[in-house]
Amino acid sequence: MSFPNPTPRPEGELEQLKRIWRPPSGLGFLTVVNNTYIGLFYVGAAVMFFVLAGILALIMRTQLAVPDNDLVSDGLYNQLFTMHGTMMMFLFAVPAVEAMGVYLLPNMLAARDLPFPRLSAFAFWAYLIGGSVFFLSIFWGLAPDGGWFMYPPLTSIEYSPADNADFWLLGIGFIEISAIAGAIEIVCGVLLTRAPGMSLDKMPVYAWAMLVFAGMIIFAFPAVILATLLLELERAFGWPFFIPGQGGDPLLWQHLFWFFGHPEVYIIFLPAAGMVSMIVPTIAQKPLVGYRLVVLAVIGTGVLSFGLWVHHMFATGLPQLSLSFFSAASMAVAIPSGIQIFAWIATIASGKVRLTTPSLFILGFLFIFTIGGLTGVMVAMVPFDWQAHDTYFIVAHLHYVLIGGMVFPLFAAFYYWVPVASRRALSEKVGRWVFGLMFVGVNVAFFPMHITGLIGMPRRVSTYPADLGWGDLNMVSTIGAYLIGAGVLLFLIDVARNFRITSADNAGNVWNAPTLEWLPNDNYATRSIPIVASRDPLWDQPGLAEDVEAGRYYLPNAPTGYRETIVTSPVTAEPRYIVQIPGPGWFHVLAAAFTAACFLLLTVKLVTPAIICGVLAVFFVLAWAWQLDPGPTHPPVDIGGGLKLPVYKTGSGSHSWWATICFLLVAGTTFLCMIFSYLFLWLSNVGDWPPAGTALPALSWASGSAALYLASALLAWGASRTLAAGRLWTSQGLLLLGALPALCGALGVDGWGFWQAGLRPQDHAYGAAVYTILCLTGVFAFTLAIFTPFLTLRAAFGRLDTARRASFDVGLLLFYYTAGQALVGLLLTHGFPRAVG
Amino acid sequence: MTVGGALILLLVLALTAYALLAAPETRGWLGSRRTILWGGIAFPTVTVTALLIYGLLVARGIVTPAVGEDVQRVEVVGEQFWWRVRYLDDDGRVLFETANELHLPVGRTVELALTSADVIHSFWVPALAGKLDMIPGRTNILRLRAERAGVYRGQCTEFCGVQHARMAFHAVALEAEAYDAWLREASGPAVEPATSGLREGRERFLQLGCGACHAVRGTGAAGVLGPDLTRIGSRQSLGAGMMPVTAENLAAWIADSQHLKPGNLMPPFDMLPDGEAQAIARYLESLK
Amino acid sequence: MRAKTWLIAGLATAGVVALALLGAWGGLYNVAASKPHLDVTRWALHQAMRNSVAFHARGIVPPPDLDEPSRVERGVGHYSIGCAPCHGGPDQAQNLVVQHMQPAPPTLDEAADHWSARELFWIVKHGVKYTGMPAWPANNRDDEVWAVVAYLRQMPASPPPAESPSLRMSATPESCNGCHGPAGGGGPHGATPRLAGQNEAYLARTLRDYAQGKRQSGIMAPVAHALSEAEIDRLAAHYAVLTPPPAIAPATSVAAGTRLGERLVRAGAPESRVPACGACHEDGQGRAVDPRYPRLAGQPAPYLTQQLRLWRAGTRGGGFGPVMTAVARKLTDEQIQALADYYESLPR
Amino acid sequence: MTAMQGEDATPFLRWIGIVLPGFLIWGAHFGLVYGYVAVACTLDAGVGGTQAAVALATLAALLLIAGLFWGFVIRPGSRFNAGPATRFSRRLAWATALLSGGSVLLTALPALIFPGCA
Repeated sequence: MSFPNPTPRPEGELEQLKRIWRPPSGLGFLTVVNNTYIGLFYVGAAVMFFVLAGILALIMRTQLAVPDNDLVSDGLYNQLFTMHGTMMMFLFAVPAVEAMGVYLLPNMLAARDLPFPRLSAFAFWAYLIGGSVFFLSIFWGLAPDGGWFMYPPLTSIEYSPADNADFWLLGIGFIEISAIAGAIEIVCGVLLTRAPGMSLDKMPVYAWAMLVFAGMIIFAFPAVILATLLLELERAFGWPFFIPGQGGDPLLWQHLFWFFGHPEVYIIFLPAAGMVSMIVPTIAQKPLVGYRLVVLAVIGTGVLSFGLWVHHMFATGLPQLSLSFFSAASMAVAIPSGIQIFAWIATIASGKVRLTTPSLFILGFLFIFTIGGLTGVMVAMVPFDWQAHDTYFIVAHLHYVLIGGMVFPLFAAFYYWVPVASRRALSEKVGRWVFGLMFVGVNVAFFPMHITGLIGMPRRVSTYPADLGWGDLNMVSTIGAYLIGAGVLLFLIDVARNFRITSADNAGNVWNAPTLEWLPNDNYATRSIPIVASRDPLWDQPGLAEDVEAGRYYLPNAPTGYRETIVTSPVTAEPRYIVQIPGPGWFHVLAAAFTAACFLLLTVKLVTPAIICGVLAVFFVLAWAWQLDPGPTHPPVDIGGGLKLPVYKTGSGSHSWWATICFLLVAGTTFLCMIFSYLFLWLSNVGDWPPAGTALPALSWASGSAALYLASALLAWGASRTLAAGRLWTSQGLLLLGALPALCGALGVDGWGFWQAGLRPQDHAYGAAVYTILCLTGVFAFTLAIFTPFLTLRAAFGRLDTARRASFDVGLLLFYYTAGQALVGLLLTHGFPRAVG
Repeated sequence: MTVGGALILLLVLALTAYALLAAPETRGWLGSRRTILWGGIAFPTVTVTALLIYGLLVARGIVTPAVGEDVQRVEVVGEQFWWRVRYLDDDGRVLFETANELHLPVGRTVELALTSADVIHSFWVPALAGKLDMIPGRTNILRLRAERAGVYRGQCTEFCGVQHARMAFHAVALEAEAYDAWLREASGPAVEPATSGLREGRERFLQLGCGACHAVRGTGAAGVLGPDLTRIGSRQSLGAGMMPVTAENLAAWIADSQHLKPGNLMPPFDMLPDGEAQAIARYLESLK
Repeated sequence: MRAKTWLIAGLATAGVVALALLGAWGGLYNVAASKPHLDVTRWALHQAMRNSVAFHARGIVPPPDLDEPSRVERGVGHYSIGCAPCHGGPDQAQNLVVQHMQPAPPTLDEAADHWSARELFWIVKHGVKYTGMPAWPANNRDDEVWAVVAYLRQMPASPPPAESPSLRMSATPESCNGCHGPAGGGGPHGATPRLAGQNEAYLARTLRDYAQGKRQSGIMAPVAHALSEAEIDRLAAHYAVLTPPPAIAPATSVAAGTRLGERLVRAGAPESRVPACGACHEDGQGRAVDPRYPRLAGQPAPYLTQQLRLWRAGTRGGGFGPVMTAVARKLTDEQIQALADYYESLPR
Repeated sequence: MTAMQGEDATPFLRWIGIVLPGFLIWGAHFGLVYGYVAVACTLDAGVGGTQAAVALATLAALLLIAGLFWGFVIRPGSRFNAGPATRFSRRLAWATALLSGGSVLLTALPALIFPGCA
């Protein structure tokens, strides 16, 4: 076999690699961006929140152990269960799987790091700071107490006048932003930084799962972001989206929340299933049976799970036919899950499984998750759900699904992958105890709840009367909960005893696993980046580890002298260019801290300090962005095998373009959800839309505004053309003095049209919806009002020219998108009422 | 369905155990794509489709109203944290109002119009029917039918605030004759106090302004904010399912319901001198 | 060398501190009030006080209708008994004994020229340490503090009403009438409740609530605190039998509001969970009121609005306080005004 | 030096175009029938036509899925067929077509049993 770099590597090359990728020391360690460190911190923080939320659960279980207990007050109990659910979902489950992705993906794809390491560091810090303060709110009695689902009107200002609900809305809204940042990172990482040769059909199932996971975040989270925005607008400014007397509808929240909330379950499950699909072949020492079908199942689950949201709303009195569509979709999604389960069984059958701790957790997962899946099919049946809904049966079901489907695979993954990150593996002996306690605990805690629910115990009750006979079952559940707690405690002890973080001398490929994360690695990841020819390269390509370590493959060095990795094409994984990756820095850390501070200060209504923090956050984001887009600093470099790659790329092949497109998909989905909300509110006010006494502005306002939006897009296009033609300052003039004023003017004309027609957002849900649509465009106009002068500044400092235009292209896409979104908005707000009225 | 689920679980477990433990030669057939095609695709497709059709048929049976049946119509309004119950005549006019208790005739369909005065609640009598949400601004229709006489417990199943756990009620199913008798009694005014002590209790009740929130038909107390008390002495429970209706419990409730059920809307009357709350409580307890 | 410098500086500082402590602790400092402060000391202390007040008073927002007559009227009453003894007043020379305080309390004729409204508010509410100026006796009655400020801004242009020279803390009806009007019939601007014809049980309990701190007021609490049980009963009995003056005729401009008030009194506002006031108080149709409840008919609107606002804010305690707090919580400003206007217009 | 020209996003979008349209059509069909029922039941109109409307939408969705797959995946001269459609992608495309077609049918099933807006 001929290698790209067959000759021995020169002296000093390895030292250079080490130096470039070394994390800073001392206080500067806070600025570290290497995925191996950020990923571990991220996992660690997620486990911390898991433990904290688990402690809250133990307090609840203690309260419920006996009837008529008064260990905690009703009010505190409500905070406890709200925080338990919220933290497990938003502070543990999603961040944990995202964190595992940040840690594992680059190694698994043989990239040196993710393409935007500072973005994942930003996501981590924002999450850690925001999440910690959010948790601490319970010590001030300020923790949210409206349930993790936060249904208005209970969470509206009238029934929750204190700041508790705002902690949820702003705190969680903020953590969602962090999750989306991570998702964009993962999409770009999986699609663009795979090892050469790792075409889509050779990609590890885990990478598929993470790709679908990230895609689902991009399409699901906007719904809940919009929902939190609407509820906060209602609470803070009285825009009545959910108040029935003023044209609002409490069910709008439920649609938006569950349009996020159901995919959320699969967002949590898919990465875990992806891990299982990695671990099962290793423990069986055979390739995964039915790779293609599993990939199909992963994609299929991702898509079909968007058609299930109403199955959380079967008891809301929607038409039976509407409910049935969702019942059908809920059944359909069982098929992809069946595919995966039988693929794992088949793989196990094809090999010989050793009962190590990871295997035990996998088997425990199969058992628990299957029960959860079967009860899931049961509650997907509408008549059954009318009985089971909002009872302990559901509590049992969802814990079987989430603990079985996510926690057990995660623990399997911990035991399985720790040797990559640690000098020592975790203890097999202790691991069996951990598994035993958790497995028995889960079943003792949650199985009786099926019965407790079926005999009538509702969820979310702080206590229950003695004469109903629910006491014994609850006591059993409480004992089970403590068993789980003991298992987790034992795990933490095991981690403390055996986990020794390392970048170089890790425990190695102890399981004889087939994928690339088991290659010898260091802070720079693998010494050289292999060419992949199979799905299980370490099994099918003998000697791969030695050859990689000897630098015989691509990019065994750092030819530009910076951190860099190979960008490959998304489908076939052919090397395209070398991307220079930013290293450690303070700006993203400060940006995260001030963004978190801004949101949290807003929560407690300290508006002035919040604005100051917000301005500082924007400043640090810009300072961070200033250092990005390095331009073609270096002539094309030879990475081996005569392959000369450029070190910079713009246009639709570049990683910044992909990231921007992902971001615009988030924005577009948010806007689509707003269109849905507008139409939904119309449906609640049929015949009164706009409400009596409200006039629509004359069409001339709409046409004037539309003309200006079009002009702004055209001027931006002109700016791009002139920049390509080398006329930098003409281009800047067109953008800053043409496109931007046109955009802001268009927005102003549109908004003023409604305002002078007498429409006010506080009067009726109609006005609130119209102005929110305007605001969603306003957010982009505001962003561009900051970003366009920023581009001009770059141009003035020689950081923007005909060749170095990646940041310009980002601005250009934003202009196009904003104009497009605004035009759709115009059509809706001016056209729809005329069409129906 | 549960049995079916258990069978499927056993099947999966048996296959897993077989895959794990059987000799490599015998289990080899399982380790192929065929397993996925049959077990993971064909089998779920068939069972799920069958189950869906079955579920839809069951649901159709529940939601389709029986044509031409003489139904009793009742409006139930969820409030933080109790139930307002209004019996309606055939034209939808309110006959009378009561609280935290639903009487229904055995063998006859009762059509409940469910709505809410504040936040979202959910109406559920496990023994009689599935649950249905009570959503402000909407009215949901639930049809109930008790086949046997008896008292059935119900409870709010949508989290509705601090006292969600203590928002229960009772559905009392009566045979046709008993039901008609109850309906006649319940729609009339409250009983007159029989003794001077009870008359004194009524006097205190009215003078202290209890009628600002509560109604006792026939006395001038016509408040609409709190539960109607016209026949509170005959009810199954006090405080929406919390405790039996006795004079002691009523007195304790009057003196400090915020201690018994924090967050309900009734202010405490702990400033009343000894005996006064008891007098009112005895009067209320006599309202049967 | 450097270490030595530090050492010397440290020892010197320690020595100065020790001397200062010795001076104060050892009794060397003379605290006699007979000797005035040195001029420079007085200037420094005064500046420090001024700056402290200015600093702490920032962000206090006066009510928009600060100079409203009924508010001034309430301030007058308290000034006469609470402030004038030390500060003197427009018609009352400063007490000679007080003038020997150190520092001596200033006269307040020109207080409003030297201090802004929010600074006056801060001083009246919090007092000034080391000067003898006390803090306001009730910590949640900013409305009373503003009343005093409102009056201070009028001084000396509008002197207290004619009765004021007789105002002394005493257990005679004359003393009460200083604020509550001739024969307990209320002041000209409706700042205070009319006592004449009020329920005896209610009057006696209210005075006891003030005296025991169950109901907070910097104005009434000191008065009630000085009364004996017998005096309380005597005063209550005295006012209960007086004939109240005729109802204050409703102005035509508030007639619409009065109709809203009538509706609230008879039926409440069930949609916003406001019960009918008339279930406990007068309902305009001759309902007899429980003697422990106050009679509201004919009470001045400014007084009633003020009380309802206190109830709504949750700072008005006393007898049936929890009940009324629960009732008033949901009232809007418009409803409060309408109720007050309606009750004012009702004949006793 | 000018920006490097190289492979842009087109091949991946084409790949998406082969693998995902079945699901996208399922999504469109789902949204359509759900939206139709929601609007029709709120407006109290067109209840009788529900079955026909759902049937029509289902037929259209199935035809569209079949048509797209014939055009993009099976038809020998298809531009997509020549592109990144390896054996893997083509098989995946087949499977998604079947899964989404089945899901469309399952979604339509309730309309057979519930004629209206009960």
